[in-house]
Amino acid sequence: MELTNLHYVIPLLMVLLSLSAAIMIFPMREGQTKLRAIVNLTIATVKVALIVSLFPVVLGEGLHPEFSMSFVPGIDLVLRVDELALLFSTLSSSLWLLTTIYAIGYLHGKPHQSRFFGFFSLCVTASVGISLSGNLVTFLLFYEMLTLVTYPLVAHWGTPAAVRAARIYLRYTLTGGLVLLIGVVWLTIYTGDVDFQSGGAEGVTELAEYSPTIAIIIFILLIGGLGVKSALVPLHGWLPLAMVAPAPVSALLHAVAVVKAGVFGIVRVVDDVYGIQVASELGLLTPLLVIASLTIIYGSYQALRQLDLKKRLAYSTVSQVSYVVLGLTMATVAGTTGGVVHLVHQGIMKITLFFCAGLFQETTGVTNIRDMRGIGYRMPLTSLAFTIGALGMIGIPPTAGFISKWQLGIGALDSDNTWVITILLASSLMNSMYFLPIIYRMWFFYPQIADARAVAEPKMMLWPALVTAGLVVGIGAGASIAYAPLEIAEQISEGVFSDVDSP
Amino acid sequence: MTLAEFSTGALVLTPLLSAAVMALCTHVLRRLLGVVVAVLIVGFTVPVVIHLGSGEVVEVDLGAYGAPLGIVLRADGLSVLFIAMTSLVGLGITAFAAATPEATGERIQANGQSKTEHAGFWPLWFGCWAGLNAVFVSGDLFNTYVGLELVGLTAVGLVALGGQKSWPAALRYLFIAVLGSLLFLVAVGLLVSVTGTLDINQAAQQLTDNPEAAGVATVAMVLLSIGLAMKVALVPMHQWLVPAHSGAPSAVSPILSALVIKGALFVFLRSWLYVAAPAYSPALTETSGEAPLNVAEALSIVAWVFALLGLIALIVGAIMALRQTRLKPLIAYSTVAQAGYWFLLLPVVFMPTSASLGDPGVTTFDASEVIAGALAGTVGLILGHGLAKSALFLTAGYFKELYGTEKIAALSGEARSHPMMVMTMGLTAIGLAGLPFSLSFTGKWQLTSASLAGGHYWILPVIIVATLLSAAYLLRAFGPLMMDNDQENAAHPELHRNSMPVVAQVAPFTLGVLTLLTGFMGTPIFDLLEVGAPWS
Amino acid sequence: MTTATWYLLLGVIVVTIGALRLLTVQDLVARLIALNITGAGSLMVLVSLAARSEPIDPVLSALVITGLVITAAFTATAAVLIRRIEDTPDLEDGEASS
Amino acid sequence: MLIALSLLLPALIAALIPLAGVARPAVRDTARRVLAIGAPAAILPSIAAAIAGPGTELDVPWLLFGVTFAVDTISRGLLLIGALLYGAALMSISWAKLRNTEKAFGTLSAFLLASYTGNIGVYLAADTISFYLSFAVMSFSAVGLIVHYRAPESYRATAIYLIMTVISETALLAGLLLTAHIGGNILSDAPEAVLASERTGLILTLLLIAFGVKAGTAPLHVWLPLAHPAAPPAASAVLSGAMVKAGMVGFLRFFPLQTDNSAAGDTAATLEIFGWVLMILSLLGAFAAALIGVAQTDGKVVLAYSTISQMGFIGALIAAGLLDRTLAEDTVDAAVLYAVHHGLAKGALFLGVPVIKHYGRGLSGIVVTIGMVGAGFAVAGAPITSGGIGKYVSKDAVEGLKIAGVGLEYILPLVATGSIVLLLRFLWVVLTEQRDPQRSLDGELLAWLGVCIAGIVVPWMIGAQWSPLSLPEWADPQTLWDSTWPIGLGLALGGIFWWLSKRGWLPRRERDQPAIPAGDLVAAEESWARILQDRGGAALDSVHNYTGKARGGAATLMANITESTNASIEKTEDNVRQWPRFGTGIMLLLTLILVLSLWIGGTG
Repeated sequence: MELTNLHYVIPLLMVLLSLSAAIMIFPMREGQTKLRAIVNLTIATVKVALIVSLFPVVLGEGLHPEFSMSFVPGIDLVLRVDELALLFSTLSSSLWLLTTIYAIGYLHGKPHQSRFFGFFSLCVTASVGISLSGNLVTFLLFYEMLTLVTYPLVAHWGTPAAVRAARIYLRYTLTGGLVLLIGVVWLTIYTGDVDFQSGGAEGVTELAEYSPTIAIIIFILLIGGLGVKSALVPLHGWLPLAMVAPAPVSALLHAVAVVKAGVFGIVRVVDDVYGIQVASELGLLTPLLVIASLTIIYGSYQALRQLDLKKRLAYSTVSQVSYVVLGLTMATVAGTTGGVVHLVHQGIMKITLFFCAGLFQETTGVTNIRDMRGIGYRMPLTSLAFTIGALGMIGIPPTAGFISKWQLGIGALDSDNTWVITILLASSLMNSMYFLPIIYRMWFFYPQIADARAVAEPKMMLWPALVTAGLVVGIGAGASIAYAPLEIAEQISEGVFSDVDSP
Repeated sequence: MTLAEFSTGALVLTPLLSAAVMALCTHVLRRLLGVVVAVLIVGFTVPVVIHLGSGEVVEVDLGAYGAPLGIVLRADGLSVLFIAMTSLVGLGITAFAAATPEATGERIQANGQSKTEHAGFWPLWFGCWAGLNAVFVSGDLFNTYVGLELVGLTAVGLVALGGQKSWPAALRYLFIAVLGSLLFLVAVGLLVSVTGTLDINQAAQQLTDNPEAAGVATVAMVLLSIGLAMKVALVPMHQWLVPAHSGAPSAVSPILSALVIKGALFVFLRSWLYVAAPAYSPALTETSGEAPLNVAEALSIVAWVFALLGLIALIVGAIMALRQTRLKPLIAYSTVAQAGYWFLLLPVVFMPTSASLGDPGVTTFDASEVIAGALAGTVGLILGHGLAKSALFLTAGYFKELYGTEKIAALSGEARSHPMMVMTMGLTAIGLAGLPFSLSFTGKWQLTSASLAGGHYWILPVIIVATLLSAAYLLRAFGPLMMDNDQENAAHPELHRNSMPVVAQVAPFTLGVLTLLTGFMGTPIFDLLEVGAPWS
Repeated sequence: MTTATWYLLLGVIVVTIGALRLLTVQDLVARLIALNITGAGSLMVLVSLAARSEPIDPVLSALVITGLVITAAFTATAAVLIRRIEDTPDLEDGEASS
Repeated sequence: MLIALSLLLPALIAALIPLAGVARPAVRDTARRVLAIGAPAAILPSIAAAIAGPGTELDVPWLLFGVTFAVDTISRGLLLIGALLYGAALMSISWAKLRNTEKAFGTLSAFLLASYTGNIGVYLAADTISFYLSFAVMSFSAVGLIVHYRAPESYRATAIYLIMTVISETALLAGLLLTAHIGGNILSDAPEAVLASERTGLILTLLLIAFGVKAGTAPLHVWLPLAHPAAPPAASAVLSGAMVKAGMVGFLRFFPLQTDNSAAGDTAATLEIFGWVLMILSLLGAFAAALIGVAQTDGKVVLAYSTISQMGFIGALIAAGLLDRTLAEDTVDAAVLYAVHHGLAKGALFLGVPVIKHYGRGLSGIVVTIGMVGAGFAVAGAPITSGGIGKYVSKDAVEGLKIAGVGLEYILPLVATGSIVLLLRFLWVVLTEQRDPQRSLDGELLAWLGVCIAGIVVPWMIGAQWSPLSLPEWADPQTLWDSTWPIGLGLALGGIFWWLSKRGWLPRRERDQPAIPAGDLVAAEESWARILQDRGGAALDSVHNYTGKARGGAATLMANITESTNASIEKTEDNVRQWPRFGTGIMLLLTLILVLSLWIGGTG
């Protein structure tokens, strides 16, 4: 199969489509709910179709459609669909479709919908851009764009708390973005375009030989910058605060957009800019591994202390997202596979949980874990979805979480850092400690309150949650089906290690 | 005479003539004429840009006397970029002013009532525009001086339109502007006395060929730099700017902040990069081996001093902006801060030396690319500032005209009633803070990478701190607008007037959008700057 | 030391004195006069520079003439403004108010 | 195909019961009723698969990392009794009258079916992934069984069970990862892999924790005596009859009992130490449970301790195999056979608890009493019963191994003594309990009868047909004596106890207050946990307080510094706004720059 012109245009089209949605939605009047929904859903669906159409091209044929234009002399903006981009953009576009449906239900009858969906679409644009970026500069641009367009979403309710959280969010992420910018600029001086290539970008190896110090400083700058969004401890402070955002925004923030963008960036830097070999020769992976481990444990510990459901979920994200970094830094094929596949799995599981948290809050007003007794009787389907998501987080088969955890465990054993496995186990133990009591309370206690009748679960919000919950099981159980995330992740990590003797 | 040459001349003469005509017109006619002429100027810009795009400088010898005696208009890459920015911003401001005549100034009538529409605005504004274009296309230092004076005097007039309260500010501005001009004039005289020519390119060539001129040239550069820095309001010479810019009428503030200071800045850059650098920057003279070392050192000291002042400006301006409670002073201080960026390139231009430059296998830059990159970056920042600042001032003006106030606290919750204006503010905030995809970001990128490639690592913390501070004060202005107060409890400002025309929203919004769209223009800007540059 | 150089020196001194006065005096009219002195001094510098070459540099002479015109223009503008400011009682040197 | 059906059918029904909730109420109730009543049919494919025997396989390459299930000698018998027990349990509950506490009609059936799927999955799993999957499904479904009555004691039991399960699952995951990492992904390779690993000891310990929790190995048994009385009798029957056997299957699958290579050096030493640890824990469990059990006042708790005791017996068999690997082949078979027998007999006893209550009078009462006594003797291992077979083959298998100079074959029969004492206690407790009015023939009675009959037939069949072990010749007096004396001893002990208590020479106790609380160690552990929680919580709180204060202090300090810097800059600004100062500043600057540049330019 040859790449047709269409294939070259698809990356650009993906970005422009989301942008066009924003441009169409912003001028709409508040009342044009239907029109807005149609525009949103049509474009989201078209995008999913577009990206899925690339599956055979990229995975089957190993071709990478790309679009490029000049940014400044010597530096191009490149959009390219490689395996990792495909994986991530599929995740983001499909979860986005679901979140849009959810958000339409969630915002029903609430103000500022045009603004919300406009920025929502911009957020998609940035996210798609991030996933398709073919080099570091392009990535950086979209990454910063994401920072900015998320601000109005976090501040959406306009309460003092929301505006404050949004301000702190900006403070953190802008600083991180600047640090990243500096790293990127610096690296670019030495190597020109830092093109993403499995196993390391051109020129970086030379730089590492020419001046290891500079290479290390740049790496620290890059990871330090990305670490803010990916909420590596101690840069995670904004994340628990940002949960004041509307539920669909939290869902996105945690599952595919901001946090994921950071982690995705770390994957890109470690795998496709420095390359695992160079990074590990520079002695950079072990410190990162330690930080990731600390983050995992600290996040879990903080999650245990929270009684507010969304806060608990937020800290859980802090912990879970670092699994990805953990997987990468173990520098083994299985570990990288586990990390990359967790990128997808965590997204689906966490979005399920946040969907459910939003459902609980919207329909019964429950936000505190203590009030969740017997909620399974009142909102059985939501509770079911929540349970599946939570079991996934703990890593119980056949959910997707198990697949990640198993891969990571094998990766840890393959590497020289077997102690990591205790981190994984401790984390899954802590995960059980903060999720199982919720599930237990949900199903095995009778509701406390007098009016314990079943409540109507809004369909527009319920279905996305059920679909993602189904995906949690589906992707986990069907992990070995062709084109399942696990397979793609394996392909990616084999690419990363193709010119490295696997340790 | 080709179309491009004709247009180059027309860029100066059209606004000048129209200013004269406007002085004789009625109100309505003035506005109409203003819009027509603004569109015309934009129209004249196009052929010049296209001609430059082909890689050739436009040169018009008025009266065919030839340099050094005749008036030579020369539009090279640097000129045309400033012209283009001025045309776009000018059109936006004209549209805004035409739609909201109240924004043009305040005049006390015979009966003691103040009338909020000023006849003086239109001729002054177009006179100013003519002066700016004259500065940009002038091929010699004399016309530059004349242009600067024209800009300065009209700008003083524009500030004074703001009514009683702005007169002291206007006067102060006048003193500074004239003093700056005088310093510039003396510097020009010194240069002419050693080079024997007013023509910029010839002067540069003379300085290169004539090492004895170096001492005088240095003094000239110092005088000229200080004089122009006063007009640009570089810290600590910025005291005139804030009252002038914030006190001016709504339609005038954007002119002052986005355009007027750019005139002086243009001359500053022209003198340093097109006159001094070819003769004295070690990076450019290395090959000819005739670099008068002591002059280079002296100039690099001056360069460092100005960069340091720029750095102080970035911090002081930002902190002062943070402490404002009204939008317009905040924006004015933001200009003070942003001006700092434009001086950071001087040390890079005069000392682009580092270990990495000697290692072509690792880095991708050489010395002239460093200079080109630094200039391109700075120009990107300047143009981005022009677009964003005009849009921001127009937005502030919009609120001021609508509510009679631009107190930040009073505007809380505006995101609900004026989403488009708040969106514009957001866009300009991105543009001013220099975040993707704005032109300022592209500029910052190039400036930073050129500096780093030149071994100037100090630029890293400067850029980080400056960006964060600017984001902080912009957010301070922007954040409250996102508040969603309850409809009943809202301390919503009383309307000063019932409504504003749509154009008054569209004009700033368009400029705001342009701030972002131009972010993708990095390469064309760089390529244009190479046209007629001494190092290319 | 030629005559021209003496004049040059004198011009520099006049500029310096004028500028010093201009920048430090509070009274507006005095300031305007100082500005005029500075202007005159700088024109003197230019004339003396022109006089150093033989024949007299026409370019510099042209500069001086233009400078004179401009000086007249700004003096007029400033005078109008000062007049207005001083006519308005509460604006009497409202410099400190921003 | 058969295996797929065995696993999918119960899973499907288990899923359909809750899913019926989306239908209209009328449809929903009917659907649930039909599904629950039809549920016992879900076991049929398994029985077919067990009969079809080894060679029946299911390979699902797309599931998880690719999973395989297969029937082999270990799983065959267990599969059969598992199916029978679950079938009986499902039958006995689905026909039972709805009590108030069982409003959620079908819930118990659904959990039983889910648990069944996991349970036979554990038996049938042929690779680590499917094993882990099944184990997890089984363990977590069982929560629904234990918590069923929603009474305070069921919450407590469930909490303890959940904690133990999570510990078990975590240890299992670690153990399996370590095993799979070194090539033990297929279960038949697992023992070799464990042996070949550098971390044999660690793996074995982890697996012991993982499976020991399920198999009730001391001291991990604490959940059993709490869970059994809390759960409905049918659930207890499967917990005790089938689920604890899953732990045993784990031992058999992973411990290096039948490996081609023998261990050498350090590994051999590790293996020996581990063998002894397991042996000691098992025997401890076997005897201590009998002692503690006798002191209990609730029949089902007594039965739970009996299960612990019996599992100790099986543990000892396995430990014997580890210690002397020439015996391993026989001990494995013996363990399986013993498990088969114990599962059915114990199931019959548990299912019999409500049966006695409901049918314990009149004609049916006689049948019931005979059945219960028979099952009791079977558990104890009286001659001719299934238990007799189990005991016999076990004793046969361990012949030759000595503990402290005493042959294991002499120690093990004493477990039977303990059992008989326990069972006497059990019978006494249940037979003296209040009995409800008689009910007509229904599923509860039928299910119990079925299990009783199966208990007689199936071990014989399995022993004769599927097991390579030689069965006892009851005509041989030596054999008869061997299996009779422990029973007699037990009966005698029981008699003495009865006599003593009749004379009032034993301390009398309130009925509800056993001398040793059910769950023995757990009470102590709970109080330790509480202390730890209180102390630790206080310590952590103070840490958080401190860091919070430090953070707040630092923030305030930073804010103050920023504020004062900014204020001073603002002040300077205000200052130089005065024209003269402003002008002076500019003059100074101009002079500075001029002088500086001229000086350097001049001297340079």
